[in-house]
Amino acid sequence: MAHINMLQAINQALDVAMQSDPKVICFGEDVGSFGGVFRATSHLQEKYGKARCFNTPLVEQGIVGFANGLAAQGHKAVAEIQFADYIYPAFDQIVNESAKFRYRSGNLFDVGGLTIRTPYGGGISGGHYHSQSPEAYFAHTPGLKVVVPRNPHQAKGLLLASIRDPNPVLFFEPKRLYRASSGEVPEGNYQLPLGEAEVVKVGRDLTLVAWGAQMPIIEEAAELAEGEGISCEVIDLRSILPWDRDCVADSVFKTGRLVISHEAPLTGGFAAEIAATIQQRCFLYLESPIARVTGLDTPFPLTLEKEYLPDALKVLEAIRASVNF
Amino acid sequence: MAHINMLQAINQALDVAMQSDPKVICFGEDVGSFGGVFRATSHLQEKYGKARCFNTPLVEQGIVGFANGLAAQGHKAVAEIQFADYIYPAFDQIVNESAKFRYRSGNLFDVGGLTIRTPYGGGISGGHYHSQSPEAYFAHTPGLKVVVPRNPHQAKGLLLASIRDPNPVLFFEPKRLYRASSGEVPEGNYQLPLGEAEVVKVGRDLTLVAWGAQMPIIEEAAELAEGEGISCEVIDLRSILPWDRDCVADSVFKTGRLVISHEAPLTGGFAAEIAATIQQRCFLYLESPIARVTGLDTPFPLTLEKEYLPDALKVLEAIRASVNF
Amino acid sequence: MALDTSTVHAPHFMTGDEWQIPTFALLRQDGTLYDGAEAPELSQDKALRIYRAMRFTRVLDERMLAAQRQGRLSFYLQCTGEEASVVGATAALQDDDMIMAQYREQGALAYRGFSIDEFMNQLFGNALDYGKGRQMPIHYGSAEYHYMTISSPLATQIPQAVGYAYGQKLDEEGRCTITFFGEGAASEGDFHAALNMASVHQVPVIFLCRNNGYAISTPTSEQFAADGIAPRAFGYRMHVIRVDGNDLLAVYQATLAARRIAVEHNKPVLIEAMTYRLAAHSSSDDPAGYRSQQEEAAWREKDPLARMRHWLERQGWWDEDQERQQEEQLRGEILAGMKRAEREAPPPLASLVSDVYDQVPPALAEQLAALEAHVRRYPDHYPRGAAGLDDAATQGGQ
Amino acid sequence: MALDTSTVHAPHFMTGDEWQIPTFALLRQDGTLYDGAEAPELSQDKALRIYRAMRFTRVLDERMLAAQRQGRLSFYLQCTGEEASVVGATAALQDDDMIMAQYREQGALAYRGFSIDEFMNQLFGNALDYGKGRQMPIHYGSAEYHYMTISSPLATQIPQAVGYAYGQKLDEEGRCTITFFGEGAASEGDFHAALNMASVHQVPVIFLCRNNGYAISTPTSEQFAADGIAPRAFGYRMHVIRVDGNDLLAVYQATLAARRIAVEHNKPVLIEAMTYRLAAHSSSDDPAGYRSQQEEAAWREKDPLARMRHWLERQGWWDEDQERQQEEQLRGEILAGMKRAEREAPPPLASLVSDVYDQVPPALAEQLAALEAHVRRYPDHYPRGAAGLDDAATQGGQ
Ligand SMILES: Cc1ncc(C[n+]2csc(CCOP(=O)(O)OP(=O)(O)O)c2C)c(N)n1
Ligand SMILES: Cc1ncc(C[n+]2csc(CCOP(=O)(O)OP(=O)(O)O)c2C)c(N)n1
Ligand SMILES: [Mg+2]
Ligand SMILES: [Mg+2]
Repeated sequence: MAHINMLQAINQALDVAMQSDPKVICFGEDVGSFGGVFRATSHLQEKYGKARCFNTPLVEQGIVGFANGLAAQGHKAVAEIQFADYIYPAFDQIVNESAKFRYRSGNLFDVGGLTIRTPYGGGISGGHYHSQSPEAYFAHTPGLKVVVPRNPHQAKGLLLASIRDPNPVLFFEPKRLYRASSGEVPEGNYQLPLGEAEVVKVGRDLTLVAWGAQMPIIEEAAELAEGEGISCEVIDLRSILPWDRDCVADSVFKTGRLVISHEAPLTGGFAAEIAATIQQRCFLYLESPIARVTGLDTPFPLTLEKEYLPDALKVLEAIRASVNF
Repeated sequence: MAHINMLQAINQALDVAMQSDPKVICFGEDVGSFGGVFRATSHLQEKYGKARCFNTPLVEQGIVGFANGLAAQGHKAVAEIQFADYIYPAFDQIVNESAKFRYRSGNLFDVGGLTIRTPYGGGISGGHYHSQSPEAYFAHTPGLKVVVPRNPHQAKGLLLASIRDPNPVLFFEPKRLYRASSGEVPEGNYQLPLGEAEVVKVGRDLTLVAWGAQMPIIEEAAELAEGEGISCEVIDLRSILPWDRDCVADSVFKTGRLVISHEAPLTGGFAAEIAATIQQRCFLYLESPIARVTGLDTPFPLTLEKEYLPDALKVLEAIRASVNF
Repeated sequence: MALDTSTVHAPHFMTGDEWQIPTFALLRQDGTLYDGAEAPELSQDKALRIYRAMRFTRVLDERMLAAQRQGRLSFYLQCTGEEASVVGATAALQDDDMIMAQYREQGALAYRGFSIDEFMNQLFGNALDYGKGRQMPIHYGSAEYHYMTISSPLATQIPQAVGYAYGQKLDEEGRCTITFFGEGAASEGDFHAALNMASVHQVPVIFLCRNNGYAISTPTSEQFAADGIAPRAFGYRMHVIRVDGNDLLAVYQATLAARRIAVEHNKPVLIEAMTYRLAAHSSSDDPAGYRSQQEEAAWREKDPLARMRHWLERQGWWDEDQERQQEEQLRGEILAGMKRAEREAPPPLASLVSDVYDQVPPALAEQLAALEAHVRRYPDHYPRGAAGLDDAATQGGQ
Repeated sequence: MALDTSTVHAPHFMTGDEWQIPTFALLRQDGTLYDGAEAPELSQDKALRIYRAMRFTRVLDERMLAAQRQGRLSFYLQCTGEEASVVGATAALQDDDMIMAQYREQGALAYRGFSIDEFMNQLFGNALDYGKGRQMPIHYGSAEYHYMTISSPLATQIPQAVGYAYGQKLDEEGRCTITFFGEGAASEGDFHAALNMASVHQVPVIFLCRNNGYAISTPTSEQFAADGIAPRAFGYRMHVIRVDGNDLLAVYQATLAARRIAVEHNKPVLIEAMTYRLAAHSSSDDPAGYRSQQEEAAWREKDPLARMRHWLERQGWWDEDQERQQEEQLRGEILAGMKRAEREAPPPLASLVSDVYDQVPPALAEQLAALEAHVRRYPDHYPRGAAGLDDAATQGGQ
């Protein structure tokens, strides 16, 4: 165990993956000798050579296209997209290709070896092109897995699982937490399960659901609520696709109330899917409407990003409103 | 008034738009002298010249990039994407550019003159690359308008409104209905409002919501239900973004039950947003869970597309289940 | 950084018009070689294997278009006119080199030995189709024959081929990848990405562009302003050759040489095969709306099959009789295969949800269960689905 | 269709290495012209306007980087080293030609007259920023100066410039568009789309690639294998010129000529300006990790400002004194402007929801109302938001 931050944990995961499997290849813009603009791939080229860790030209559609082919050939392609805001030029390669590769070939071919890592989210004065949370676009795409870690321990275990999972995985890294989040992380190799949520805090009165960078926010809100005598159950979804409906539903059966939070705009965000599913599964148990605390239906701003972001106070208000419904 | 099909209505709308405003320019793959693979742009090059209606090279990101620039310059750019399944290479130009153009410049510049037309939907033996319904991806993108017509009259009036609307509009054309749907359409110029749903049939017991190609399906289901003594209110959303929350909520206040249907996969489809919003607005009025009748969480199939599609029987089952909840 | 190249002091603009890219050709239409041309080494066996694949492709195209016209098939798309480009290139490869094609390259599969039943099962989307009836006709794929399953979105396979070839390079087994695409698809951003990455990362990939004059209705004059696709290679410092795509010997020889450059030097190569789409774009298209019969007729004079046959005849390897027999035999086999495929059951209902992931996730399994229950309730309404229920056999089908 | 070009009968591969693209240069570092070079016509006034814009850009960069280091600014990005490429090209245009830049082209705005306050309001994202504090520093835009608001996603502006120029062509007012981009951005699919469409649709657009050696840490050797960006023009049969990007006179003259080709013949032109990013990529970057001090030093010797100043001095239009005075003046004005901008209020809370559409849709107005209520409840928690409430003035601010 060592106390490290999330970037170090990600770097360790890549190191372990490359060490344990010569088929693992890491690439993307500036990920080579420089180690990536956030330094997540530091020293990997040094250790494993230029053939296994390298810079690509500046073309996201090419990076993912190349990664699809490399994965289809039998390698484990770990591609970095420098910011999630820049993943859209690769949207076709991801949504029409990665997601449908196995299905369309009747399992003759697959790109299960593909993992796309990308930093997402706001709170770093990044304006609308260094702050986006595009997970919902991909969550509407059967064939993909979508994973978001909340801290270093999760990041390492989930990234290792993503790289080794026999399906294409989008791994969204909460960049606000890259250095801000640190904790004890086991050395060496371990994995955490994909598709399983985690109950981070057991509670009685209301269920709080989020993922990634929004986890510290809802944990803080839960604490504030605790001070007002409201006991919140806090769930980290961890996987957006497939997502753990049973875990959330079981919690809501118990609490009867649900608040979901994400940074992405409200309309069509993934909280909509959770709300739609849970209102159906838990209809007779719900004591108040399911609430969503999210970004506004606008692009991501800059000067007023604090106002824009769904913070603990906004979540707290939603908790109160739900309890007092 | 003339009795025409949807393709003819769309062709008329483009003709009227080009006739009434010399700034309107139509282009895309094969839309020039050939008139488009579905013939929606027939005769436009003949009438308005090659400068105003032309073929582009085969590059969707270029088509929309070009259209963004042309619209920013002050023209009304009407771009065709040959199939909605092929809109993803243009995803970055649409989601990062068209949608944010006005906002990011503080209204110094805008691409309000942009309209993207594209045929969508299944039921034509198209397999997974000629059948997709990608509207939900765009509905999660503030700054865009998303419009879907259900018949020739709607298509002409909504397309004219879309071209003239001072915001970028995605206009999804239900290709299964291109020739299958016909009806009386006024000659000449008229518009239908964007952002407003239409109550197509008044009912008492349950609200049915859909758009575009799914409208005939839910209308048929409503009729079947009528035979069983269930009175359905049928709503055509027409605009997915912004969508008419008041119209749907008002209906559900009255009926207490809601079934939504679309062809796209369930998870993260736009029905999720409607369900999430309505369960909140109508919480105390709902007598049964909001139901979604949609495509499966898979790519679109071919041989078994009839089984895959959310048809009237499936909607009817959902109606029954809702009423008997 | 090019500042060390020569410096000039007057502003001169270049356009590349300065240099013509010639077309490599060996065979005249009558089957004789051009003066100074030398035929590549080609055994009689191999030549006849090639010719059989070309002829098979032609006959398949004719029969299946007819079947489409009769309503037996929802869709079809012909290779007609481009058989030399496709089969010639494939024959120059090792049989386990990877092929990542666009959709008009059934000749490549035919050459490698994909059987009539395999073709037919895909075309009819039945239970035996490797693709489980999920894709439109002509979206073939074969792991055995190293032929990546076709994907409709254009040009996506081009950067994928670069990644695939990069993997082959790492594996050091001397294999390469060829990717076929049309001159229209070469307008996509993925094309640029692929060529640039291939030359930067030095991968053994052959880019074979079938410049057949049209992208559906769009002529090359509205697709690009340059002299074809070949000059794009200069932008990536990539080896390039333009070849007469209706000349099987030239395509074969050019691809042989390209493969050597690719595999021995890990350098990508671009081949532009000048040819013509003799048929409509697909069974949904009618070219009468956008091109002249004269143009078509002129190209029919350059038919690659006739040209190859004339050469074979001059070699003394083929004659009128063999030709007639082969054609009849192929026609008969194809018709019989078609009937077999039509009689096959549709894929089982459960195939709707398999292969989305390696395992069916619980939520999707629930969706299938609900659908099965629904189909059981209304079996007459979903005859295919009912036939494909798990217990359909015991029910005696539907 | 190129079948009518010459035919050859042996398989010869080309790579383009056959042809070198020379670099057009006029000015030596000491301010003398190369032998045989002729300076473009340039009045003293215009030359000094150009030089002032270059100097302004340099001083702005220095001051704002310092401000960023002091924590007064969240981010900054310098043009340093590339002023001749940017200002030279801009000066060759009409002042109402459209500019669609990448992000490193503040020199173009400076040349056109964008004021210090206008720069500062954007950099500090205050209420006076045209962009309403929505984008990161350096994302300038100006309708008055025909400078499209910068967008971070790379290369998206390149096809947009083609569409913009197409509109200008239709308007027949003799205007054109220039789009600037880095050699890294030229790897994007949008670049290929843009160049091809421009040459097919014959639009008056100038593509100016600043080949400055790096895309963040990635050197050109890992960005492309070819001799720079220029040879890509051959793939589109487009006019192209390579120019010494640190040579103001050469860039100016090349762009003048390019503009003539674009506007008079509706033909696009590609200019590759060979230059060097003397500074870090941005304030977030440290180039020590990926390039040598020697390399930087060698390029500092080629400083475009010094070169231009030497020329001006030789013309007798400029001297040491003027230089010092101008620098001091600019520094003072910039510091004063920075202070003014820092004191401005943030944009009002309502600016969070305006301009998403031409009108605020009802659902979004509701979201704003809820946010306003929330900010009123916790004004201390949201000082900026509270300051920007409608009634903030009457409340006496926050
Ligand atoms: C991304 C994408 N855009 C559009 C289409 C529709 N489409 C199918 S084939 C075709 C023309 C392709 O022309 P070309 O690449 O020259 O190949 P050819 O048909 O001539 O063999 C088009 C536009 C598509 N399949 N994919
Ligand atoms: C689509 C996209 N991908 C990645 C980035 C991140 N990024 C910003 S600048 C940059 C390098 C650009 O290099 P170049 O085009 O050469 O311009 P220069 O910075 O050298 O002026 C990168 C990778 C981005 N902004 N947009
Ligand atoms: Mg073609
Ligand atoms: Mg650069």
